[in-house]
Amino acid sequence: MNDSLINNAALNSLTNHKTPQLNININISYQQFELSIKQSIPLNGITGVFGHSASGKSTLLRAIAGLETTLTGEITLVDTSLVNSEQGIYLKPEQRQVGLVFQNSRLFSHLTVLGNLEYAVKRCKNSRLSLAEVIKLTELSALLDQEVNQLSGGQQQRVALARAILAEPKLLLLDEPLSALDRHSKTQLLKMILNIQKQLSLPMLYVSHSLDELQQVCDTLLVLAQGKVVSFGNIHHVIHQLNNNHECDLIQQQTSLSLPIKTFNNGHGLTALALNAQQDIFLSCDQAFEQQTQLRCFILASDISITLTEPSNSSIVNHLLGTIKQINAQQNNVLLTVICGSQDFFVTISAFSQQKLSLTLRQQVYLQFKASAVRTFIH
Amino acid sequence: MNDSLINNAALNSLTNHKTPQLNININISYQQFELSIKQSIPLNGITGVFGHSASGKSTLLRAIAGLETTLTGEITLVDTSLVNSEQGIYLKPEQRQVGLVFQNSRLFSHLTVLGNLEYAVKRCKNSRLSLAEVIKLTELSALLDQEVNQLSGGQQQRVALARAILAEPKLLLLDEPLSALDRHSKTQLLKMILNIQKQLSLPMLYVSHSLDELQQVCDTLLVLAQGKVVSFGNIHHVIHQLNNNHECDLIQQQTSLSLPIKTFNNGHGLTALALNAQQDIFLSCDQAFEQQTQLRCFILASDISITLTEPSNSSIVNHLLGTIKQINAQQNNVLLTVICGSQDFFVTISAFSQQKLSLTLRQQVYLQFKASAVRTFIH
Amino acid sequence: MINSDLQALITTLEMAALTTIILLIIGTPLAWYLAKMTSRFKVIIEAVVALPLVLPPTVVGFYLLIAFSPEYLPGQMWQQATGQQLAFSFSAIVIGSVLYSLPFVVQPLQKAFEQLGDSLLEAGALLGAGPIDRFFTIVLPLTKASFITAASLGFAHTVGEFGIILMIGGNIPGETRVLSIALFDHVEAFDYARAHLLSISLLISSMVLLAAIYWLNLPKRNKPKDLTVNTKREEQSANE
Amino acid sequence: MINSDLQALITTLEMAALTTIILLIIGTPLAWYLAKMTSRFKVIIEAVVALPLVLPPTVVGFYLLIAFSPEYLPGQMWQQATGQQLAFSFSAIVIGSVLYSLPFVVQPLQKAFEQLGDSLLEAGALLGAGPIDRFFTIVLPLTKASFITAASLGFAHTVGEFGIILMIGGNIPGETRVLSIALFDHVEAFDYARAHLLSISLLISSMVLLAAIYWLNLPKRNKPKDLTVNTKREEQSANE
Amino acid sequence: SQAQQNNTDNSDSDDNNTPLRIAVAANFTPVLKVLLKEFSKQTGINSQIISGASGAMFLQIKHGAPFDIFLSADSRRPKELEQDGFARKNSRKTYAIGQLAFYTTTMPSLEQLSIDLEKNPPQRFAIANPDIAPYGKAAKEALQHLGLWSTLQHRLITGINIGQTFAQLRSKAVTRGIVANSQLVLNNLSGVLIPTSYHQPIEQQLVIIRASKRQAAAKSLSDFLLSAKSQATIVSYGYAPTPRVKG
Ligand SMILES: Nc1ncnc2c1ncn2[C@@H]1O[C@H](COP(=O)(O)OP(=O)(O)OP(=O)(O)O)[C@@H](O)[C@H]1O
Ligand SMILES: Nc1ncnc2c1ncn2[C@@H]1O[C@H](COP(=O)(O)OP(=O)(O)OP(=O)(O)O)[C@@H](O)[C@H]1O
Ligand SMILES: [Mg+2]
Ligand SMILES: [Mg+2]
Repeated sequence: MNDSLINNAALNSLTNHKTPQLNININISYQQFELSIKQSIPLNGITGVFGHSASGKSTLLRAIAGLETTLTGEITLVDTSLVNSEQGIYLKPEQRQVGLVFQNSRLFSHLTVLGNLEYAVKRCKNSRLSLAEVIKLTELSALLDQEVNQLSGGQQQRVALARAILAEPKLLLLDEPLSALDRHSKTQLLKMILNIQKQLSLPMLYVSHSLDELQQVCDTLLVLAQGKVVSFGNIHHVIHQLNNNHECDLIQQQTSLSLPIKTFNNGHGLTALALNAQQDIFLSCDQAFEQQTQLRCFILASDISITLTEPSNSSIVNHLLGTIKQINAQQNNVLLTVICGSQDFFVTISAFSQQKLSLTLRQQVYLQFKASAVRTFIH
Repeated sequence: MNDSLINNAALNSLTNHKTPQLNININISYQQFELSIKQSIPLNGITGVFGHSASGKSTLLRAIAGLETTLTGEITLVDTSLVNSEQGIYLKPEQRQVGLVFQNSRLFSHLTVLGNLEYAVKRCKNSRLSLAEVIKLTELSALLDQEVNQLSGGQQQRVALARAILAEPKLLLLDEPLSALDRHSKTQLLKMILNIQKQLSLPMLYVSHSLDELQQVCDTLLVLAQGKVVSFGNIHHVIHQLNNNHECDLIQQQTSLSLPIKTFNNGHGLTALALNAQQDIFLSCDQAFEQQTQLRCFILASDISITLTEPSNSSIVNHLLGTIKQINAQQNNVLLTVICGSQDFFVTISAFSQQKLSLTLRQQVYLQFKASAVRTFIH
Repeated sequence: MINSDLQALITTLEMAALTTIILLIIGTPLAWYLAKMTSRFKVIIEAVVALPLVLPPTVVGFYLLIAFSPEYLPGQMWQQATGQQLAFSFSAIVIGSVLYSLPFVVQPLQKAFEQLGDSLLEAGALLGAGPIDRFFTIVLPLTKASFITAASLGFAHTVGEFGIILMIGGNIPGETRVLSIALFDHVEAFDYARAHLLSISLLISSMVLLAAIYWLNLPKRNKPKDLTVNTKREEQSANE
Repeated sequence: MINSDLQALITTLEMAALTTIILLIIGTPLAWYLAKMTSRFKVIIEAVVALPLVLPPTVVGFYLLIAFSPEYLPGQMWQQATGQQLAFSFSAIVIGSVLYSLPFVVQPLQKAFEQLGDSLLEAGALLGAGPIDRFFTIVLPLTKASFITAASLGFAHTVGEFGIILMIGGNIPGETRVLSIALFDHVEAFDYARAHLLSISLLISSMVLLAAIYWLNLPKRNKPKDLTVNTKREEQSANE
Repeated sequence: SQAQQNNTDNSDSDDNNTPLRIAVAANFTPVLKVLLKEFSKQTGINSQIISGASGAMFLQIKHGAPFDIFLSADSRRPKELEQDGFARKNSRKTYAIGQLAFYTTTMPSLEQLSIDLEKNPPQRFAIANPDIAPYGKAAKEALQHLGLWSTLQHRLITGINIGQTFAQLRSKAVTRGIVANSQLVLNNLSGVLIPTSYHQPIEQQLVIIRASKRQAAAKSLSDFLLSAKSQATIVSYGYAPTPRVKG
């Protein structure tokens, strides 16, 4: 599923047949804004929701959770019809078993931190998670007795996240759950979210403005603009589509990959990922990789450079031979799409370099990037 | 002031004599947390406040604004004593002329967006800013009549920011004002904040978890950890210090620079920055640079590679000759400090490459990085 | 004599306590409904609830007495259902007090519910809490102060009520003779010494009671609790 | 005859309106103080404010009558200050009503202020708004509903009040004879036809009044406003 | 205490602009209204009725209420006012004597009624409060006289005054009781009279308030009420005839 080689169509046909799905076909009208979404989302991992501010991300999550009462259309979660305005079905939020971490944390101010967590635990039907474990993972042990309105912004987000997870819903909706956190906490909590997703096979929808975060945890990406779906599918494909979308200032152009780990540590502190039978990609080794067989990573288009001859005497460990598939002149830059094996790589070079090197379509070039240019958010 | 060549001591002596200052010497004790800060902050630009979640950033801002009533010590803004617990002085928040954009936006729910903005305008003594102008810059024109609790998270932040700016305080405190916004809006608003800072010579304290944001707008950086100041001074120096701080997982290692623009567009879509008399740094040209003479930029240590011979045939435009000043082995990486002219550059290479190239102290090497590796948040 | 005052005190407390409980039971859902209802019809209900305030108690009492008498429908129905006459019974003064004190309970609660907003209720629903659960675990603790206000206004007003109770209760010792009537009797009978004594003891005891209620309602500060993380749940998962 | 009822109505409206205004003026700062005060002393003040509720109105009236008579200090001081007797004057019934209705105004306001929280007030202060400014531009609009509740409870209770006013006012036509007393008189004088008529007209007019108040207080929805960005401020800056 | 000592007898300084303020017990108000028409025709004196509970008005007079004459429902309060110096000496007169009646629609005679009450006593029986209301006290005495007290004692509904007792009966919530005959007459209701000999007479007395500035007018009203013609009218409204008219 996570293999970037599977194309969009394949993904869709696969999900239609086997994976349980969240089917959305809804319409919500506000005075100045209309949300109109028709989309089936496979429920087998984390689906990212991405888009400009005010594109309707929170509204979509609220609709799924049952908090938007003015919607028309239908939402079906696996076999359960959550809403069907034609049949007059409208399942109450508390009956949907859908969790939501709000953009503002919405903690119960009359309870302590522990009280907030226990509120979820008491109403949870499965109890597959240990309260103590979640408290440890969210680093809340020292705060259990504190009043929630004395917490810092980031602490509040951690409590809200822990509380939502402890309810063990069938579907968890996360609305920018880590926006008030520092890099370190973000990394830790992303790991936790991933672990819990796997442990409970709990599908999630994850709203974030940070593509780095989404990149790291999502299998599928839904991109919204002005209340409409502009792109949906395998996260790598969607990102590569966005690379070529000039108007849309949403992302930094990049190559997004999920690759199998070939060697965890080659003895020189590098991890090798198998790009294809012949070619590997190297990146700095990290303890966190040890438990994984597959790795998500991305390489910013601006981090890759082009040489015409195989480089030597350089600290750069990655050089891949590829063929230029597309040349796309932008203002002062040129976006190249270079195909290595069957994987597209996106490279931006300066217009100046393009002039100097006068690259042409179907020309063979070496892609060159540092081990550290292969980024994972978790590290 | 913004010249990275000025060292910390020089900065301090400069600010002590001429620049108006915010003098803080306070102590706040909570059950589980103690904030204890003694620091003079020059009031001539934007000072960043950086640190882990719960390090006391919001508490510091609240203390300056007059919302922490339990503090002891003193705070002096230019010549005005805001608090002096020994002399029993405690200026009320409304008399301090200090603005604060809260981490949660705190809009007046009984007023529309316009009502919120006008609330500030009516109480503002100077009226040097145009309401219409600020509305345009924060892109709120379409939202003026909306109820504030119908706004999206990002829209709320924009209103809160606009409102605080319209009050035209003597000192503006910003607590993660852009955390709920997408890249595009962030960029726009950072530009606005910078413009307004200059236009009104309004000093600001800017709390953020994003070093990229701070890098772009701050002259000075204050780093907090567990309620104490761990680092303070010129932002480039502070970041370079943090590079070598291994325990602290706060930042990505990087070289942080402020350089004069030599050529805006060299005809090939590149802008040249003068690193020193002999050496230039090139980056992709952007319209926004045209109005500036000086540019803030940073180069991630992972984006720079080392070659022993001058590279050719490469799309990489920047190659600087430098001398290795320091070699710092980390887990699977090596952090090199390379001096070019008088500027330190930070480079991480894999332990593998270090083995291959066997670099030694005082060795001459070429630093190699792409034009696009020279990053500015505003682009 | 003192005995009769004691009996009046007991009747008063029984009546006021029962009335307050009924007021909370009726008033809470009514206030909730009024707070969350958006129809224009709400205005009418609000006005009807507030009406007993506007008429003098003796007049309200007169109309209630008519309604409670076995000649008219409500009184008849009561008599058929319970076999007893409604007018001049303890039940009658409780019902009268409930009607008369209803606005004092409904209005503070309604405003409290309105000010509460939806955000925490939404959060509760998404953690699986149904409406009743949400009411007791979110609404009630967050509006506790308003419940105490409502209950103490209702209780105090019932204790002090006089005109209605006198009219529909008929001053029957041990059944409907309450303290306010006893107090009035003492004044009318020129027994000022006893009236003063009774007033002062009523004042002091009410003051103590009210102070106790408000004291209970003071926000507690920094009350350390035991760490109770080691729940059954943890043991369960340890066994997995 | 009908004339005399009309006069009573006018006296009632004057008294209730004046009382409500005084109640708001006194009650608002008192409620604010109680809401923001943290000392244990607060409990006592809260209990004292609630006390008039506990005693039957006729008894409160009895004590007030004594206090207002020229023989005792408050009545004496009033007489020295104004040259007129306090008891049996319009001023007396207004003062009595204020004391008696105070808890209905203070308590809803106090709870509203408590529930309001500090965060918006802090935001206001940092935009340069002083305490009075904050009160009128933040507290008042956000607790408007509670002010309306407080005022309407106070007003209605004053209109319906009877025992105290009868005692300290003396039922003097054109001065202290209010509608509730007139109504009581009709019942007492077996003039049931007129009593019914007066009750019904009082009910209907109160209902209309209350409905109008509550209707004013309904949240407005989607009321489009003119864009008023083009303020003086903009012209100013255009000239710069 | 002689509270009003320095208030001299100011009968000569009548202020004709303010009406004569008559404080009257509520049960006598309807009759007074009828009589006042004749009074104002005779004397041209403009008057104002302030009707209420005798107890409340008594307290008010003691605390300076601006009344000129007080028509109480009993004799105890006027006596006390006279003793304490609030009423003009020798102005106390009995203007009416209350007549009790059983409120019943079915029973033709007192004997039958008494037997019936004895044999199957009603669940509730209404009288005015014997401790505070003169009609209540008289009702209690009458019941004792008839030997019904012990039967009815624990079935009593007591009203604050006779007016409330009548209201309670009119509401039909209680069907039997003792009221003032004048109430029955005024409302065209039938009842069974109770001989005045069964109880101490219910003397309704009046006094002229000493602080009044309308002494002369008050005196003429007092005289008017005690005139034979007025007394006849009063009796026609259901009061017992006064045995002798005190000068
Ligand atoms: N109740 C409402 N009434 C009117 N308009 C609304 C309402 N709720 C949301 N909107 C509008 O819908 C649009 C989408 O809002 P939404 O909160 O879904 O955005 P978002 O994608 O979550 O943005 P952000 O990233 O800034 O949080 C906004 O323009 C907002 O003003
Ligand atoms: N009123 C209070 N009572 C007790 N503890 C408090 C109070 N306010 C803040 N704290 C504690 O002080 C510490 C610092 O909080 P602060 O809000 O300043 O952090 P911060 O640096 O702004 O964090 P974040 O980035 O998460 O917003 C936290 O541990 C918090 O729990
Ligand atoms: Mg949102
Ligand atoms: Mg903070």
